[in-house]
Amino acid sequence: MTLPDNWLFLKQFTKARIALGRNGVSLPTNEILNFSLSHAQARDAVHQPFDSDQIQSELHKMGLSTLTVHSCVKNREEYLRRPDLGRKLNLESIKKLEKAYQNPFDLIIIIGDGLSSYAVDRQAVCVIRALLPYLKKLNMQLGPIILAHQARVALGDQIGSILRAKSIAMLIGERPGLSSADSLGIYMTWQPNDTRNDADRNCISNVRPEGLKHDLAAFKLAWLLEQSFIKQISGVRLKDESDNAALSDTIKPLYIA
Amino acid sequence: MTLPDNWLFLKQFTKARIALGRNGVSLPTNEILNFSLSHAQARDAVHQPFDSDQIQSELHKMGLSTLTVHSCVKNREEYLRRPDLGRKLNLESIKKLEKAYQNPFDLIIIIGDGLSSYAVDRQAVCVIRALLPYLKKLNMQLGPIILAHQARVALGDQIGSILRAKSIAMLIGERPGLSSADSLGIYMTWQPNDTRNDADRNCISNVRPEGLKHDLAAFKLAWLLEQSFIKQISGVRLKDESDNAALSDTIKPLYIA
Amino acid sequence: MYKTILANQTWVFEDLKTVMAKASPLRSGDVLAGVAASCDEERAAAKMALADIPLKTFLEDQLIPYEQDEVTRLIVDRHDKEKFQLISHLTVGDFRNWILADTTTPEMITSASPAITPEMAAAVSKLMRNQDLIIAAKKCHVVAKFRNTIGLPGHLSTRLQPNSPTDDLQEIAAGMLDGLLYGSGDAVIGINPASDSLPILGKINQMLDEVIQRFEIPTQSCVLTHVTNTIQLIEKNIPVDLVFQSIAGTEKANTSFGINLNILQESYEAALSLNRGTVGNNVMYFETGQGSCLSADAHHGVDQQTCEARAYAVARHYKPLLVNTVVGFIGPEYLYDGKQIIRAGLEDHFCGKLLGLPLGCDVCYTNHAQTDQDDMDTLLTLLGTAHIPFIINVPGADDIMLNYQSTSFHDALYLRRLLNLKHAPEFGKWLEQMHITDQMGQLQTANSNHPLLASLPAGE
Amino acid sequence: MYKTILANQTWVFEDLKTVMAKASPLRSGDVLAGVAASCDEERAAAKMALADIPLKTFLEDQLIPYEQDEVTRLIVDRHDKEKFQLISHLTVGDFRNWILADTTTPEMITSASPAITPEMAAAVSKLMRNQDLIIAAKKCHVVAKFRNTIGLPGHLSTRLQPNSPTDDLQEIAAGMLDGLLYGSGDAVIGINPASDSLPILGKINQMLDEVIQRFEIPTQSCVLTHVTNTIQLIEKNIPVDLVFQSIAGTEKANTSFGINLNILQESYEAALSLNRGTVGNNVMYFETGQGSCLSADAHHGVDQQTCEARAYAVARHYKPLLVNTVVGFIGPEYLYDGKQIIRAGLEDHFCGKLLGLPLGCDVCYTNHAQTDQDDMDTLLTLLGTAHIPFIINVPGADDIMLNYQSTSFHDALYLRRLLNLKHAPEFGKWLEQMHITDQMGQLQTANSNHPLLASLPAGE
Ligand code: B12
Ligand code: B12
Repeated sequence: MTLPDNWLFLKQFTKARIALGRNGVSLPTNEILNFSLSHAQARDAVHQPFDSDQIQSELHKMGLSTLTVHSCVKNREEYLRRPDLGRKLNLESIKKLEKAYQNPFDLIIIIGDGLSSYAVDRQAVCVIRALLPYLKKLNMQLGPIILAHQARVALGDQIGSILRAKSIAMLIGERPGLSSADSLGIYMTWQPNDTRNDADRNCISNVRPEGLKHDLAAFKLAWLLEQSFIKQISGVRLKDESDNAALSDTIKPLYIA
Repeated sequence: MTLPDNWLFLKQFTKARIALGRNGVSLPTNEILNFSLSHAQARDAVHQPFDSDQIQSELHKMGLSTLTVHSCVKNREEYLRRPDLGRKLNLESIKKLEKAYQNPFDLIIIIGDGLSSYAVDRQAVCVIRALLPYLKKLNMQLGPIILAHQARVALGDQIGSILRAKSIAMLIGERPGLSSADSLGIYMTWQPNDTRNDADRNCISNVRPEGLKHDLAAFKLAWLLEQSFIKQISGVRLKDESDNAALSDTIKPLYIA
Repeated sequence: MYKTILANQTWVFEDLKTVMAKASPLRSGDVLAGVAASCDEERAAAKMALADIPLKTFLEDQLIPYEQDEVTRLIVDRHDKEKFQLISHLTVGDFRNWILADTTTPEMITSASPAITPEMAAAVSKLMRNQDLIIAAKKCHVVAKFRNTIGLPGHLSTRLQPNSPTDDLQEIAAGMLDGLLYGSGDAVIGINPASDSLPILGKINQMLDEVIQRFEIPTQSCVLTHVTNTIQLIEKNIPVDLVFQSIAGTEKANTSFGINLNILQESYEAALSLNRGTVGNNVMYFETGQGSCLSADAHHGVDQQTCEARAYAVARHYKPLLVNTVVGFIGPEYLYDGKQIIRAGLEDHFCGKLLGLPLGCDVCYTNHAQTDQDDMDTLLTLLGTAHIPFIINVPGADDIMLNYQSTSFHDALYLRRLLNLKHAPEFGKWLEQMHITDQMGQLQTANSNHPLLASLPAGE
Repeated sequence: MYKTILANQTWVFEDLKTVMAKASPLRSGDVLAGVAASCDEERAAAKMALADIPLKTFLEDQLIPYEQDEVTRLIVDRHDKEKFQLISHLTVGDFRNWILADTTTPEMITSASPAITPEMAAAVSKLMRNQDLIIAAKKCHVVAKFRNTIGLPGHLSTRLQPNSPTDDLQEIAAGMLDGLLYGSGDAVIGINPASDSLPILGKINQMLDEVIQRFEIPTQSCVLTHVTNTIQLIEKNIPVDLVFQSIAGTEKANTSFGINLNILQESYEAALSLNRGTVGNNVMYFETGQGSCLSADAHHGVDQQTCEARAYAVARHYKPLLVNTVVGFIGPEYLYDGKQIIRAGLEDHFCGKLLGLPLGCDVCYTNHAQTDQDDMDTLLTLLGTAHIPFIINVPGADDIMLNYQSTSFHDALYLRRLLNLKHAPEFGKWLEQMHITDQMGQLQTANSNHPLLASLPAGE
């Protein structure tokens, strides 16, 4: 009974749900069922706890120091309802960072669970590994990696400002989708402080093997960092021309678009 | 702009929301607002706690003894979700009743909060007061009045069977409506036990000053009790002909229909 | 035993009724009964298992044993094996596709209907999204007749329900006139009596009949008391148009309602014998609602929506004029909030229509449920697009006797306006003759000297 | 100070914005902001107080001071005092009655529209039930044009949104072809780029333009990047049809979006100068959504729905072709569950239309919200009956880049079938010419040698 679509070959070009066929005006039963299952699984992903110890030990192996902090959010249900609390460190974490502060770094990288701990589990360390050579090239001082639980993007501003970082990169779990539950977002902010807003950040999105690959993401972040340090800005006024070789400095595109 | 309805005079005959007028096909704003307010208040009524002490002292003044019991329901939220628990006494209450049992009574009256404690607050004592003369006439032995918290109708079966009552009358708060939050229902069951179901009960509904008045409700209950004791049944097979003088025994209609 | 094997987990379901229950959208009643899925993934897995089950299985594997339950016996004994050829090769998943396919016409669905058991209907509905329930229900055409024609495409009828807490005839009449002047009442003028007393029931019946006769209203009346009362009223020559009864989907639940199939049959025959219909002889009016079996501890571990669909098998045996689910009426222990009520309303409507019933809805809620008028507007509108045959109307949506909220006369006007829906044709003509509507079917505002307004019965 | 005196209690509200906030239906965002009513009775009392407030008050008493906020200045400075005569005598409660009255024609509403401030629209919507929002929105006719005509009664357009997580041109094209062959794309073919990189943005833009030109599709394309990027693209002679931007209802929130009215004006003029429209010159595309002001700590204690309506005042200044609320997209901290999303969707649609905008909706949800496809079916159907100009379409409803669920091409087919809705006329004609639909406008199944299918751009 299902009317198939005659362009199944297009499926090779995309992971999107295309050429599904139809029954009358409706999706075929199997598509409805697949969709339900994906939805159930995506919903679960939101609630997957952030295992920062695992990431910590991987980073330690790479010779990086880490600090683990928590926002003011107590649990996942509260995380969903209280973004304001997800943007503030709890008292203990503030003290911990204050105590840890010694000298200002060029860059503080924060790994925040955000809406998907799968994302940081799977992408964050790989991105950092790919970034390190660029940082060396740029001669940028990287501070300890901050592992932040129940984090929102803007939590980075407070972390960065306590640690007096020149810039921060927040690696955070994007909302899980039906087709990928582990997509990472990177938000870079020049001179983080409590007056910063989203217009002051640059965003690199969809970081994962099936999206923007780790090395490309690291390249983009490095490109933005270099430009940010040169122009002393970030955000809307800092345009991403990383795919245009003519407009680069030290950090060059890996591929010519 | 509101098109009024030309039959406002009909309002004298009913408390229903009639002749409201309209704007196009819609209710006028003031009616929408009144409705919202009534809804808010009716919802609150559901959660009004049952002050059985107050009723107890009134009953004591009338020379009636009382016993207070609780169903297995812990709080109002649970009451709404767990009718099964509202039909079972908690352990303490079972023990209390077992201890109190001395000899079987003809009738046990239970006052249960049900969905509106306002209803039992305002109607239960008045109905009992009006019933007492009839019971005397019928020469029926009334046991202690049971005050039951978080009760469903069928809780009476368990109470009646522990007390080995020949019959029970559950006076229970009906669901609060927009126009009346204090309507009482009376459910009479002959020989209560745990095999009884709703088909075995007779119901007298809408007991309140603006509905079935206390004395009429008491009369109806007495009429049903007499017939029930004569025929040794209750429920669907016991038909209410109380408004037909020709079909009565001791208990006669107060008005001729 | 049924299984769904997923990448990381295999879900096992003991038997057919477990698959059915776990495939149901979340609702408080199934949680209360302990039959609901434990999480969304289990629910999705159960749907997948259900989709693969052949329709035939429902004929072989009865959720409630044949020996134990007269409703099961009715379902099995009345199953139309010949018409089942049309769909006997399908799984539940295919059945959904079949219903929705453009190659399946409304006539084909009507023709398959006697071969569809309530369990099949319930099963397929569990695989359907709200939009499927809507568009599929719209495709099922069911028409019933007594003094007018209910259920024609593009039409909407309403039950006029002006109840009184004291069964006061003037109060009832006042509400009824308000309703008629708003164009309500073509499904039935139906009163829920507060009282169970036969003399009072008789008087209400007579009053309604008088008004209908006097103004020659092409509609029917009903007093919604217990069927055994109505049988007695018929015996007493009270003018009964329709016999009403609440019904449920299992024998035991019906027992707790004080009824069984024999009693219904007896009442059906009694009503038929009166021969009071003019354009048709559908004489029964049933109400149903998810949760009643569970409430009576009579659900046999079957989910509440399947129990509900079984009630439709009871109903269709008596060729009713009207059947409606009371959806939000029974309470939050079975349908907790607006979302659950909306979903159940759509399921009930679809399953009823698929089984061949003129299934209407009391779009309603109680004040102990987590819902409000907005949710009712939503359900009402959805059911309108799904082509529901009738809804319940109460003055100002506030039933002052049953203490719950249904839809108002205005709500029906709204739905007619929004979706361009007409009254039952005979009733529509009458409204025009009475100058209640204009030639375009739009409501007029009646004058204070409108003949209907002079018809108020005298007080006691 | 405002007061409502009830039998047992007097409710006092400090100021206008408090009345507005407390009169709003419950939603998580207002709770988060600490401005929601404390209980249902307070909410009902606030509605009563709000109903009595004259519309004039909203001109005198600005919720966000004129001096502090350029959006307020825009609202005040652009207010049409002459047209305000039509409604200047009304209270908010009367205003609801006026909108719904049969004596108020769609033309009268259109004419009053420039005199209606967003605060008035938000206020009146708070007194409305879902059904009022639906029937009133249906009464507001708004039409906009670029290469086709959007918003005609009885028509529904769709934005075709085939996003790619790698901005891969072949992936985008595959989704786009799937959509076109399902009849989607008459509102716009609009891509959210994963990247913020100008070279990549330019390439996507070019590819979309090529397809549109090659097949002479009477529709427009858009790459939904930041407006400052689009300005640069225009400067680089990239073929830009529509300028996109997310906007909010306060200056401070817009600042956090990296925009202000000047930047929007600049982009508007740049797009106008290209003169790429054929049947009209509405060149802007805006997205809005309840919660964005609060998220940016830029709500000034004003409830989120009023902030949203203020965004419409920003939008209407630039005569957009398309504006859509992203309703369920922003997250559960602002709209917690299906009920809140549905309500907000209806409010946004009504307010936008009342303010004169072609307001569409991304009927959508994220996986951290308490909702599902059933709720989307519900909202979609309701908006269809309310005559929404356009909705968003994503292959299989699953956006593989933005990671949320919107509506599918099938959903649009469903809505068209259910409510008999047509495509934008120019696009409808094209579909027929391309044999994608038949003469009745019903979808055909295209062959594998359909010309569109041969148009896939080459890989990198
Ligand atoms: C909810 C309800 C129902 C629901 C029951 C829901 C459930 N859980 O199963 C449904 C829709 C199934 C129903 C059915 C019927 N009901 Co009824 N119902 C009500 C209602 C609106 C509220 C009851 C309530 O709040 N009870 C209080 C709560 C706290 O206690 P509960 O333990 O949860 O409630 C139990 C009883 O109410 C019982 N019950 C419900 N209806 C009836 C009717 C009778 C006669 C009896 C004995 C018990 C009974 O069902 C509940 C579960 O056991 C009342 C009206 C009112 N304002 O009270 C009418 C009402 C009690 N029902 C009435 C009637 C007539 C019936 C029917 C007989 C109709 C019919 N012709 O079939 C049937 C069958 C009843 C039966 N024997 O089970 C009449 C009784 C009139 C009278 N004076 O006898 C009432 C007063 C409404 C009316 N005026 O029409 N009902
Ligand atoms: C939700 C969302 C929004 C919401 C924000 C909701 C809110 N709370 O205010 C709304 C609809 C308002 C929005 C607006 C915009 N967004 Co946005 N958004 C997203 C989305 C879907 C999810 C973000 C998320 O989950 N974050 C993680 C959670 C855990 O952290 P959070 O603290 O709650 O999230 C904050 C940030 O995400 C921030 N934010 C949202 N969008 C953007 C965009 C940029 C450039 C920045 C710096 C920050 C930012 O808003 C949140 C609150 O502060 C992402 C896509 C994705 N898959 O991630 C796109 C995404 C981040 N947004 C994007 C864009 C382009 C925009 C706009 C610039 C579009 C425009 N032309 O105006 C605007 C303006 C953004 C701004 N400066 O604030 C792009 C960024 C592309 C890029 N590589 O730079 C993304 C990747 C989507 C896309 N591909 O189109 N967005």
